[in-house]
Amino acid sequence: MGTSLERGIQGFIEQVDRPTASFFESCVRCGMCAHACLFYTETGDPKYTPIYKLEPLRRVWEREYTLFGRIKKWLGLSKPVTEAELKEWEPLVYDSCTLCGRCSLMCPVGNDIVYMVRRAREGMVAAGVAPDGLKQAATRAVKIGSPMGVQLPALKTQIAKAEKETGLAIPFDKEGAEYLMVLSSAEIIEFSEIIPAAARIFHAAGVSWTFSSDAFEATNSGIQIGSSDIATELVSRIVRAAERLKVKYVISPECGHAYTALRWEGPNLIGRPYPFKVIHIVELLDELRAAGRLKTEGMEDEKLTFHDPCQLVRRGGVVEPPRNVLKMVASNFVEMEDPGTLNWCCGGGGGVSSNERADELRLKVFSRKKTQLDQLGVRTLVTACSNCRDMLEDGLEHHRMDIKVVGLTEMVAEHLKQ
Amino acid sequence: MSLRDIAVRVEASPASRIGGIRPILHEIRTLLAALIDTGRGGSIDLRSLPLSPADFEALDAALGEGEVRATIRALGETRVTETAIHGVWRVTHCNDGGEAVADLIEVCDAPEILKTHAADARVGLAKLRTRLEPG
Amino acid sequence: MHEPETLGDVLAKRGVSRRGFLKYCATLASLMALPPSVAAQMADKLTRATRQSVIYLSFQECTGCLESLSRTHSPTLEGLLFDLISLDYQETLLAAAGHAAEEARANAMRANSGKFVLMVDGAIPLKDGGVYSTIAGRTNIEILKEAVPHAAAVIAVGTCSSFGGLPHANPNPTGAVSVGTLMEKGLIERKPLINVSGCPPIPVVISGVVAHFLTLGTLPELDGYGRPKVFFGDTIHDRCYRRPFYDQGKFAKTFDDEGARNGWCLYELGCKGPTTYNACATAKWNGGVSFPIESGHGCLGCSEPDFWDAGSFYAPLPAPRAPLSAAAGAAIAVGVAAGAAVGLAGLYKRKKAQQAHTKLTVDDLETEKKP
Amino acid sequence: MTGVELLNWARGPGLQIALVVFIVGVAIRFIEMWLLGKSPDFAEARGSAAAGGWRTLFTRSLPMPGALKRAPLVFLGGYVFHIGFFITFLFYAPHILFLRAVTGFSWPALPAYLIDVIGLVSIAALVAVLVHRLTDPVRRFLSRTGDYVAWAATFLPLLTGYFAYHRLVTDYTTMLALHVLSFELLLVLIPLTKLMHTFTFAVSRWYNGAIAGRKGVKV
Repeated sequence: MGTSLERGIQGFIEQVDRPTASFFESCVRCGMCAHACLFYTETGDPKYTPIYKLEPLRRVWEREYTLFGRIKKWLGLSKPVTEAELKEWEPLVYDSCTLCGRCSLMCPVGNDIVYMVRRAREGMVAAGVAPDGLKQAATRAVKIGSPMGVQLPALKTQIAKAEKETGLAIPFDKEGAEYLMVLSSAEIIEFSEIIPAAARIFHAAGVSWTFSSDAFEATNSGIQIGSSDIATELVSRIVRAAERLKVKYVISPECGHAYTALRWEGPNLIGRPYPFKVIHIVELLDELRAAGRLKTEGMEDEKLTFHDPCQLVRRGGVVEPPRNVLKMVASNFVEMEDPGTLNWCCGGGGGVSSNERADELRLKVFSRKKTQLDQLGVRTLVTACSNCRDMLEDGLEHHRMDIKVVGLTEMVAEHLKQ
Repeated sequence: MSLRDIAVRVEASPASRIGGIRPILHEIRTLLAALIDTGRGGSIDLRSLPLSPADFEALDAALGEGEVRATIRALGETRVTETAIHGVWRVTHCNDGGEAVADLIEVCDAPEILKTHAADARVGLAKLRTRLEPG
Repeated sequence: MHEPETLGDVLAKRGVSRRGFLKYCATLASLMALPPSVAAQMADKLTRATRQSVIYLSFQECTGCLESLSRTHSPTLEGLLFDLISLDYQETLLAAAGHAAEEARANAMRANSGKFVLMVDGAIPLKDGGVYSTIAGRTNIEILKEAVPHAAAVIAVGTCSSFGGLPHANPNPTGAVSVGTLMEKGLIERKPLINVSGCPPIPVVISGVVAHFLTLGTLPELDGYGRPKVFFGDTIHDRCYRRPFYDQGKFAKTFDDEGARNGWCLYELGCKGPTTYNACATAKWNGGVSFPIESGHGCLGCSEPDFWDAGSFYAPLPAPRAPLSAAAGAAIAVGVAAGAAVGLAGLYKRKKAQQAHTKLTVDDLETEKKP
Repeated sequence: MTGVELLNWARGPGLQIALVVFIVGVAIRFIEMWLLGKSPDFAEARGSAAAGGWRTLFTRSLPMPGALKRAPLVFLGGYVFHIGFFITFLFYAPHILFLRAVTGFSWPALPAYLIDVIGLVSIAALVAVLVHRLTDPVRRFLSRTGDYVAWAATFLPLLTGYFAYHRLVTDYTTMLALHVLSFELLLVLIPLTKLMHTFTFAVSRWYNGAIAGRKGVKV
């Protein structure tokens, strides 16, 4: 049936709930959210003020759900949202918002602005107004199985390589395993070191785990483009596989939005609680550490810092585990300015890095991360999100900075006690 | 009988002190200095100031009682007293019920009201002439 | 008809010495907030002036104003008002009655046409042709229409003639209005008008206005309500000896508490001093003995328009004039009902949108064709 | 209309009308928002939503670290006028008498001279906030007519109150009437403008904290 403006407006109407209404009611247009958003701080352009990105949704809410808005609509004093306006807002909703949620921390009246951006995207995508890059990624994810077009044979090749490298057997489709491991496509293609790293760590710690041939892709383009329908389809694959294999846990890999999709949105998308738990790999590492099952030797002595992935800390609540784990293997770990829940986004989250149109902008606003890194003068940057890692590498290269980006799991694996 | 004859007296409670007399004393000082320098003093209308009974008592205590005390009987009593500060007079006009209707501080050699007016003197002269006429 | 007598002559005949008159002028100066030094000049001018002819008309009133003016026994300071003026007609005080009294008024008006001051006491009813107050079969408005054109100036004595007062109070059954309103409506000729409001007005304010007229030959400067500024320039609150307690936040909470005994501010007990312009706090009453606040009762605001309709005398100034609970209760009911209606309509709308929702698939997502 | 007539109207019918519009308007806006509800969250909670909600309800009064430096005027101006407005509104003796007459509750007042100073400081803060709104790119970009209306509705009671207290501009009675009327204008405009945040801020802060609290994030 295709997309249409009408479908988009209906999408907005479906999305308005009490929190959304209270946020719109409370906004005093103080503009503080601008100062929390790197797209404003790094460009100085007021149109990037987070709350402004929600104008179409706000207008639909006002016209459809408030008495005064309905009276204004009835008297012809307010205009309906047009397709042209949605197109005008498309770059604001998709290109200049990484769903990082920093604005939600700043707002004095307590508006969770990113909660609304996520909802606004539902209407935008239903109206067909979304970046081509994201549409294509979503299409590939649904039709091929991965937004980057990675298929099972590719994973099997990487697994075989890892088995050879580590000399360990990597379990596949093993029913009754405790943990189901899923990956982001970037981890299959670019950052495949994670596979042998995980294998070594889990072997050493005696973790019972498996991959599934039905569900190995953790990323969720549906969440990024803002379509619950597509997101449900993608998350259901993992849920079905986990239920079939009867695992107790699904391990969310080093990927920020995959964690949000799997851990926080998934049960609501399928409309019921999971019969298993979702745990981020860094959380698992920290649990193993606390249980004394993770033993390391040697330390990275070089000064290094940790980049907090937004979806992991601010929107996910995983703040301490990466630090606990990192301190096991790094003697000179320093915090960036504004660490933890206050972190600044790399600039590539929320689908921005899948959207070619936003390339220039995301590299421009990387200046925030550059400033933070310049203050520290580190040579190594650790993170726990392959999307961040991708973006960080792009940004560092663009700004000609000589800093190496490392995945946390990988670093831990290198220091595993033999 | 007037209100003053009633034995009940309103006592000025210390709690009703407003504390506005210092500025008045400063103004009196200025006026007295002017009287010495220029021969012209001045008056202060106490009723135009918001003073509580306690303030009036405090003011009287601060100025003290001096050498002159005069009573004028014209349309009720008027009490004229020099305070312990020479040249500073209290003039209190009362109606014939004995109630104060105007309360002034005059800084001068002698308050105007004590002096005999030429018109009244002429009336007096006429009276005296009548009395000296043989009859 | 008599030769114009100077005020000095009248005083001398009554055995009032210059000292006495000086004293009177000192009292007036004090009341009019003039510097004490002008008393002597005033005394000089007044002794040479002739007495002012006054015609005094009483309409819808209680005679309280006249009581106030004539309260004290002559010869007293206040009584000197009657020496300043030649009261050529005042129904209540007049020895004559009936036709003789009416004739006296006509004579006085003829004799002093264009020169007399017309004092009006009481409001004038207009409803039903003004039948609610008549004298000798003539309505107040008729009498006033006849008298005003011959007057040099009109003094509205008391709140009723100044602002309508008690007769004008809600629901105003007689359609009572003030002299000023009649002039504004063009029902009587416009003449210089001075409102000496108060229920009753302070007598010396009247003598002050007359003395001003006689010494300076002009009417005093008036405020926005046509009241002489010298007496109505400040609020009771501004000149109140209890004002410092207001500033310190010391208030009597009941009429017999510690605060009341200590003479603290009566604001919380309903004193209308802050919005009432009058000279009570300085001129005082009963020959300067006291005024309401000094006697422990708040100001009623009697010299202000609509004072009778301004809510309870004992409700503090900031309190609403009427209880709000009924209106608030109704508003809550209406608000909740309307809010629920809009809210449920919103829920229905969202449900309909959700029901009409068709699953979005990637096939729906057309990417733009690059040229 | 004279000052006293205006005051009598303001203290009588004016107040009734303003109060009715205020209550009806606030009830409608609050209930229409409330009834929209929130769907249940099936994701396993890591922390307590309620604890997070309550926490954020209060802690959000403090600026996010670093925010003071980025937008000092918005924060300081905002603090000063909010606190100043509520102190003058709640702790000036005549206001307490009004509130006592309306609600039946009363509490001790602050000295008038202190209220005077606080009022003046609040007026200055509001002026600064307006100037900032007119000159700062972000604030100017976001502002709509309603923002200026709401500003004026907040400013006028403070200004007329200050004028009345100091007997400025016109006679006290008229200024007092204007003060009461400006307060009534404020009451009427609360449900018609963003001033509604007076009530809804608690809901939005609560949800912000609850959404995060459920995930074990302190915001």
